[in-house]
Amino acid sequence: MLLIPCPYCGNRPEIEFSYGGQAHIARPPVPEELDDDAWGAFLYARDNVRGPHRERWRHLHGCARFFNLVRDTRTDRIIASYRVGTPCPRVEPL
Amino acid sequence: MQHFSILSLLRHGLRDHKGWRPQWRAAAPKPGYDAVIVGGGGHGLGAAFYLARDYGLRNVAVLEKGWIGGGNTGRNTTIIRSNYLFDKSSSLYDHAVKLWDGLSQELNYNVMYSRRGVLMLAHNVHDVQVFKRHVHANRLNGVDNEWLTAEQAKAFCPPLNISPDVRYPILGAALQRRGGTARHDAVAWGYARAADALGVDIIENCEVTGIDRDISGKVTGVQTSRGPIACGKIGVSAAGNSSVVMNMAGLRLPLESFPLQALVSEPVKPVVPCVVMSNTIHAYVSQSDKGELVIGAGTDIYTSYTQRGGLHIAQHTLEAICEIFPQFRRLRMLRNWGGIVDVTPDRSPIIARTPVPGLYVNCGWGTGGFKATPGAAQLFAHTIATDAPHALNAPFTIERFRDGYLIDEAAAAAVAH
Amino acid sequence: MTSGPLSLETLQPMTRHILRCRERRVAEASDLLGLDLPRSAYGTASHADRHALWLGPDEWLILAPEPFAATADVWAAIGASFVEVSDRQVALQLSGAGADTCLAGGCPLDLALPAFPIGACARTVFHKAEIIVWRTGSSRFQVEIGRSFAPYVTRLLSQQVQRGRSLAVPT
Amino acid sequence: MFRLPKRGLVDHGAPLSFSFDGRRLTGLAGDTLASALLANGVHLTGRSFKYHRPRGILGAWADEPNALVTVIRGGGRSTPNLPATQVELFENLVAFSQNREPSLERDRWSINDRLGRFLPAGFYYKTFMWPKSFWSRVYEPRIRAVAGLGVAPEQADPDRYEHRYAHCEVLVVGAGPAGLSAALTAAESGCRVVVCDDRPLPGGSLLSAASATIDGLGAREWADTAVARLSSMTNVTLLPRTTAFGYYPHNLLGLCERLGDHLPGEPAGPRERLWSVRAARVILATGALERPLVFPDNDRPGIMLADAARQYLQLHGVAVGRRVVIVTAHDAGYRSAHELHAAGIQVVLADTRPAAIARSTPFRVIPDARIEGTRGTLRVSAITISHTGRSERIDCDAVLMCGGFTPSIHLASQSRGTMAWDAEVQAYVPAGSAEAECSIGAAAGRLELADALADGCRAGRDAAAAAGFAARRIGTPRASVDHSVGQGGIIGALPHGRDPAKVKAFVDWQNDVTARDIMLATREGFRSIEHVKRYTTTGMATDQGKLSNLNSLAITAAQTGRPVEAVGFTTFRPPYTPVTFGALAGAARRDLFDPVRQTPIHDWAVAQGAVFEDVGLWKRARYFPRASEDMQAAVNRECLAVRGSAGLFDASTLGKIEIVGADAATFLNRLYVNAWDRLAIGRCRYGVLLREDGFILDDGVIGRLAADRFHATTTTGGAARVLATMEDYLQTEWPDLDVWLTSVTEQWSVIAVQGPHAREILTPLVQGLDISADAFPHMSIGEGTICGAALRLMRVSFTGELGFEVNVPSSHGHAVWEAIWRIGQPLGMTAYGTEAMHVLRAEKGYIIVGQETDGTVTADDAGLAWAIGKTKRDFVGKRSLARPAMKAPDRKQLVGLRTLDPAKLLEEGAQIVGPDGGPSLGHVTSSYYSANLGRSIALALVRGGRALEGHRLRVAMPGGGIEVDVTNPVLFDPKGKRLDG
Ligand SMILES: Cc1cc2nc3c(=O)[nH]c(=O)nc-3n(C[C@H](O)[C@H](O)[C@H](O)COP(=O)(O)OP(=O)(O)OC[C@H]3O[C@@H](n4cnc5c(N)ncnc54)[C@H](O)[C@@H]3O)c2cc1C
Ligand SMILES: NC(=O)c1ccc[n+]([C@@H]2O[C@H](COP(=O)([O-])OP(=O)(O)OC[C@H]3O[C@@H](n4cnc5c(N)ncnc54)[C@H](O)[C@@H]3O)[C@@H](O)[C@H]2O)c1
Ligand SMILES: Cc1cc2nc3c(=O)[nH]c(=O)nc-3n(C[C@H](O)[C@H](O)[C@H](O)COP(=O)(O)O)c2cc1C
Ligand SMILES: [Zn+2]
Repeated sequence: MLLIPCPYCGNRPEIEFSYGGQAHIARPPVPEELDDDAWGAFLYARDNVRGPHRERWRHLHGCARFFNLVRDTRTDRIIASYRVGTPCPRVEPL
Repeated sequence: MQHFSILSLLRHGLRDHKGWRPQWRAAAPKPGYDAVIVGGGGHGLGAAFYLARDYGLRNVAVLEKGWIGGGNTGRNTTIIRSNYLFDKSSSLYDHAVKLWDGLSQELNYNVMYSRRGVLMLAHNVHDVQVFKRHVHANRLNGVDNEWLTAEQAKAFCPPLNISPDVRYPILGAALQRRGGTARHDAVAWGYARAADALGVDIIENCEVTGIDRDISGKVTGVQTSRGPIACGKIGVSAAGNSSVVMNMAGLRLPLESFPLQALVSEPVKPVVPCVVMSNTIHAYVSQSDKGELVIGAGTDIYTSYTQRGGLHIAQHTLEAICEIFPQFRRLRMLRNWGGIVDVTPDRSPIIARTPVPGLYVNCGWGTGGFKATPGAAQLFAHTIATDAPHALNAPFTIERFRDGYLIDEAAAAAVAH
Repeated sequence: MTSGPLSLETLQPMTRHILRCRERRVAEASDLLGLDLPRSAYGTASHADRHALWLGPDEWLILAPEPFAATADVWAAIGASFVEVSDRQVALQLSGAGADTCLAGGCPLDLALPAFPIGACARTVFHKAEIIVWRTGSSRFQVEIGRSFAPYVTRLLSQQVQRGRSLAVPT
Repeated sequence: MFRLPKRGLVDHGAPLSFSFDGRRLTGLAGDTLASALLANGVHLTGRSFKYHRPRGILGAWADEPNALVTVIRGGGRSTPNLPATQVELFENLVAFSQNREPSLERDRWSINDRLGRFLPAGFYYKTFMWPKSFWSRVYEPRIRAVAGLGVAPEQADPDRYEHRYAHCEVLVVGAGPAGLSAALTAAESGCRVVVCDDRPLPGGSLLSAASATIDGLGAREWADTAVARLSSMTNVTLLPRTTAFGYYPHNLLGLCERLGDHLPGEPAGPRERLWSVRAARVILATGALERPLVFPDNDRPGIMLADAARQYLQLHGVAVGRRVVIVTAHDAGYRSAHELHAAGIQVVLADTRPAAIARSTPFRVIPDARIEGTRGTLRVSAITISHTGRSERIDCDAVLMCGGFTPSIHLASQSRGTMAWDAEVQAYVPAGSAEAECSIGAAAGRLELADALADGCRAGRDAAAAAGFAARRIGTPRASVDHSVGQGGIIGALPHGRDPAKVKAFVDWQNDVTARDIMLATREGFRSIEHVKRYTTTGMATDQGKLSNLNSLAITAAQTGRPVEAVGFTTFRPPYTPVTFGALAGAARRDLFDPVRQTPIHDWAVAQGAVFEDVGLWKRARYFPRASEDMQAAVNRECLAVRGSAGLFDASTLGKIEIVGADAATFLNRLYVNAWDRLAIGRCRYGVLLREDGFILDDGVIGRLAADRFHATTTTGGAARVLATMEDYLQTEWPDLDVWLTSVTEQWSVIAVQGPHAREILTPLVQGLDISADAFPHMSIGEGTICGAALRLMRVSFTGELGFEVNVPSSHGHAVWEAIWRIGQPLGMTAYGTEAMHVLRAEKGYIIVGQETDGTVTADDAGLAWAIGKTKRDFVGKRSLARPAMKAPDRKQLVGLRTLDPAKLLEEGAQIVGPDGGPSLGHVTSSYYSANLGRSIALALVRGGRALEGHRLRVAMPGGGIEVDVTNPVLFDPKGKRLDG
């Protein structure tokens, strides 16, 4: 059970959270302008990186806020935690 | 290839087994191959075997970053069944089940395919509806699957607790009698040995780190931890690591890799005669031929490549096991491990050509690809060799995610309203 | 400070509202409520019998013995949402020596006094139910539970309480 | 017999009676089952897994591979596979040996031992393939029949288990000298310390350190003082009998505390407690395990670890034999020899090292000794040792072995710390940390007592400091020992003069893996240690290779011509020692397995004899049988009553969300397929919500209470999902919108009053709201009061009848229900359950999300295209509807099915095919007998179904097909006239 630093609440146990997949995949403002390839990629294609992964979490059973983490998927070490709408902190290549 | 049989075992026994030779050569990479398979799991080794045996492609190497069978092939709960809902899926999986049936003889390696039956428990009215839908759909396709009442389920699997006095009583079950288990390691080793005998190089400790392409975009080779290897075709069967490998060719796939855990109990005398699955409360159990209860847990909620997961996942799993089998509460967990499963949005696999010429992928098997091993391997070999899918894997493309032709087995088991 | 024997009781019904509004409206909302809304995690504020529990940066649980006068329009005027949830949840009070240990049977938070002082509150989980814990004394907690989850939480907690009582060494 | 007076930590004045395999024996308080058996001269305690060879007690604690027993306490309390070395003795303990038939002494499966040469590692991969059909009919059943060790209990376990979360600054695992000094030092700083040790008493190796002193105190005394000090500190939690079994990410450790098993009788409290401890820092002081030696016939009962024998002596006052031969490759063997000798046991020490260090010993030392074999069937009786060119047989009743010590790096490795090969210790030791942890003392390869104490003080101080607590300086305790642990050690198989292919020199005792099995594996090309493990099963037994792993590693290395450190080691996984399922499952059983959610009207339904169904976590009344009615009869009656008079239905489980804010309508517009701007205040609309991929996620009625306030309902199962989806879009996609969501599912109890008399029944009760047909038409929402409670009334119908949904605060739900019931009764109103609800809505062709839809169904497929706001440029899921698959002409569409035989009921899930068969065209989603229509009805999803209306198809069934006509899904009152009563 990971210990997740919520930007609002501080460190809290994973079971209070839900996971939201890769971060920074914004919904296209005008979806109809996208062709099927681009729309399909928006819906389904994911980086699924082995390494620092920028991802969405929600502190579901806590402050209920969505926020982002950078977590190294090779170790599960959490590198950064930041609020929705703020830019991803620079992550040094590991 | 040294032939395996009771006689050879006795003969070698009399010579203190000094005469056995390696089951496969510890091959070193050659400068080039006609085709290279990335990933020495059951799917990759099997694909190499079928390429060599059925498609005459013998200048083939399987590149494995660690030891063969060390991926999900070596860490899964080995449940085999084909009673999937959609025609496309059930025919794909049933193709594999048919191949399982003769696999030991085909490979001359006992993979211990055990047709002990897979019992899937229904705990609420919605489950009953969904399972009956499966039973009807399967029957129409000639795939065996039958509906059992709770009492019939208990007769088939006596330790089941069918008392109504539990949180989620068992209302009935779907049974696939041809379903069962197989010995996971033997599958990898059996394919390796048979492929090796046909000339395939099985190269362990060889991690693919890059994919080389010419200006037209076509693949020309791979970079590996043991140097570059030229090849005309690359088949990627890297399971949890598929995204990582495909990224090397600039492809982003509809995949996410999650930790999936399993555990075994200490060995006990035979007590669970078949495979028991409960999707509703997340419990999967069978008993190995050695006596441990082999128990599948759920995935962790986040993606990870660590091959482990949280304690609470194992706890939830054992809650469910003890609910169905309250008499197992005093048994003890012996070992708990994790694997990385590559999950597609529709929980169905991809066995297909890719937009990169010469690059083929077999991935997205998620939590359920062991059962498909022989079938997937054979269809993948077909796709690589002929540069075109077989009818059975034709629907399992990458493009279905663009066009919307999903084969949504997960949704098919939709949660109750 | 002495703490009495472990006990678990259901609290009387009370008026509950969920207040949601943006950061910049907190001052106005505080005025309307007559208390200073807490602005950070674990925060609570009380004035007389009225309490505000921080649930999130834009969400508070407001507790009071009586219904409120302010109408929906008043809240709308400051761009806030004020929704009555009096019956959505019920409250238990867990008190006595070892109350924190009882909660630790299913609540993953660090409930030691330095980490979770008197007055602290948090939405969290207890076994498989969501709860809000609010420390109202060094060994007294108010636990807010979704109505239909209350029997579940109550049973688990009372098991702990019974066991805690049987362990209590007479002093 | 073998008990030495006045020795050990046992209470010589407190005899305990116990039985083993039916034999009554006596032990002492403080014994383990193993020490008590040894005290009675019993070594033979088990049979091995594969060859069924007689086996004795090998170790003294968690490393025991042989002496597994089943302890039976009655009443479902039967526990297989417990190492006798870890079973604490209590009065009337009943234990049985395992894996033997009929008895330990005479086991008919010992035939396997004689066939052993034909059953090498992995033999089953090579055979049992012919004839093919024999595998499932003959071979596998027989293999399975002999599998396993103990027998699983047959009755449900009556014991309780519980769980606890804990937090601390410092968690110390292991309470030996290293752990105790670490805990003391850390605790003095005031930080929270948890110390656990898996043994009954804290103290670790100190408990058996007879001759060591610390700060002038005897080692045990020092340990007692340390424990007393720790116990007195409120910031310390000291947990004996508690195994740290798993090291999980972010410094979460799983601990299992055993509370009941050492006590006689039924446990008063829980049997075990599972701790999830989150620690700022972890100190691993888990000690080291003695390594056995791999020599021919090293598995006879009476052959055991030297330090285990020493512990039996010092902890339990038990002599494991009278004439023992100690085979050692490490100086520590001398310590054991000295202590045993001093206790009056006859000792010969065989040192396998070439030039045994000249020592003046009071016992005989054979240097440069090679072990050629042992004798004895049920107990070792002699050992053959060759040295200085001659072979000597020494009669003995026990053989003790010491190959050195293996640091217990299990947890450190589980934490993903790195390990380095330590040539001196001949083992892997922790080298780098992945978590905030460190290993100290013997666990770090520092085997001397003084080092352990020094490590502990330093680690305790550092850990406290890292957690922000200034440690008070405590001087490092000074240790003195008679015999230092010393040096030496060997891994791998010992050399001997026999044909290695012929001898049985065991590496993994329990799984019967011999050195030659490992050689065979490497010969067959299994070079990776992971392959060797899996091919031979070495290290896979219940002790998980605690004794065997390093030896198998060394043999593999030697066979493949690599240095040991190039071979690596197999992955350490939880648990360190096996953990009870029950402890992991905790309190979750029966109605505590998952919360049981009940509505405010539940008790009323129970009183009426309702039959319930599970929907998610909810219990919903399915039907209300009267007298001897079966479900069909009850449902028929309920359905007829609703359409004939009125019905009362508990819809409280529906999800409800209050959506408030200036942008609420905009938000709904973006989310739902429908158009919401023009929904007037006081009106409701049926909304459909898609996933971004275009498939139906949920549906529900949404009413507008004010310009900026909506009351949205969701399906029962979809409530949490819909709220989460809404929050997701609000917080991450459209944070600019001024909208707030509040879940009010449980705030409002919902009572559906449906049927021609609905208005008549409600009118007398409702106040402050005109519910006449004109003032309150279909799809209205309004507020008022009812029975003194706040009322949110919706005029909606899921039955096709005139209908209302009465929302009242949950605390009033029951009372309002009763009030409506009282008024409705004389009018023939009946309560109906979910089953009748399903029938009634199916008669109307209304879908149920999750039944007509399954995540592959679009709004158009379900016949809901009319709901889509035609002029909307976008809503969630819209773009996906333009993909090729969504426009395919053969999509499955919702239709009605009419069986030719009106009495014939289709089966839900049944497949639909063409009139002449062929592939599946779709399936029956809902099927019921409709009492109102006097016939069966069904809904189905059929390929291109809408165009097939009027056509005949077949429903494929085992006994042949059932002919059906495709119809419009609306089967009852197609014009909707009844909505107005
Ligand atoms: C705990 C668990 C339980 C499961 N239970 C079941 C079940 O009961 N039934 C079922 O049908 N399925 C089950 N599965 C799924 C099943 O195990 C997999 O779908 C299947 O084994 C995949 O086989 P594979 O050969 O494709 O992959 P793998 O066996 O994972 O092989 C892929 C190989 O690729 C190698 N590789 C990766 N990257 C590289 C690279 N860059 N270079 C070289 N090599 C590389 C890996 O090391 C690995 O050996 C389970 C999975 C897990 C983890
Ligand atoms: N086998 C031996 O007896 C042996 C070997 C080498 C050194 N020594 C001596 O041991 C001392 C070293 O002290 P130390 O403190 O490092 O070790 P220790 O052996 O004294 O203490 C370790 C303690 O940790 C417990 N333990 C191990 N794993 C555990 C787990 N996962 N959960 C809970 N408890 C666990 C053990 O049962 C033991 O009680 C020195 O005095 C040295 O001379 C003893
Ligand atoms: C079907 C199956 C049965 C297993 N049985 C055992 C067993 O009896 N004993 C054991 O120690 N491990 C057993 N394992 C687990 C392996 O030891 C190992 O944990 C697993 O293959 C994952 O590899 P890893 O832990 O080395 O990463 C089994 C694994 C599988 C897939
Ligand atoms: Zn938070």
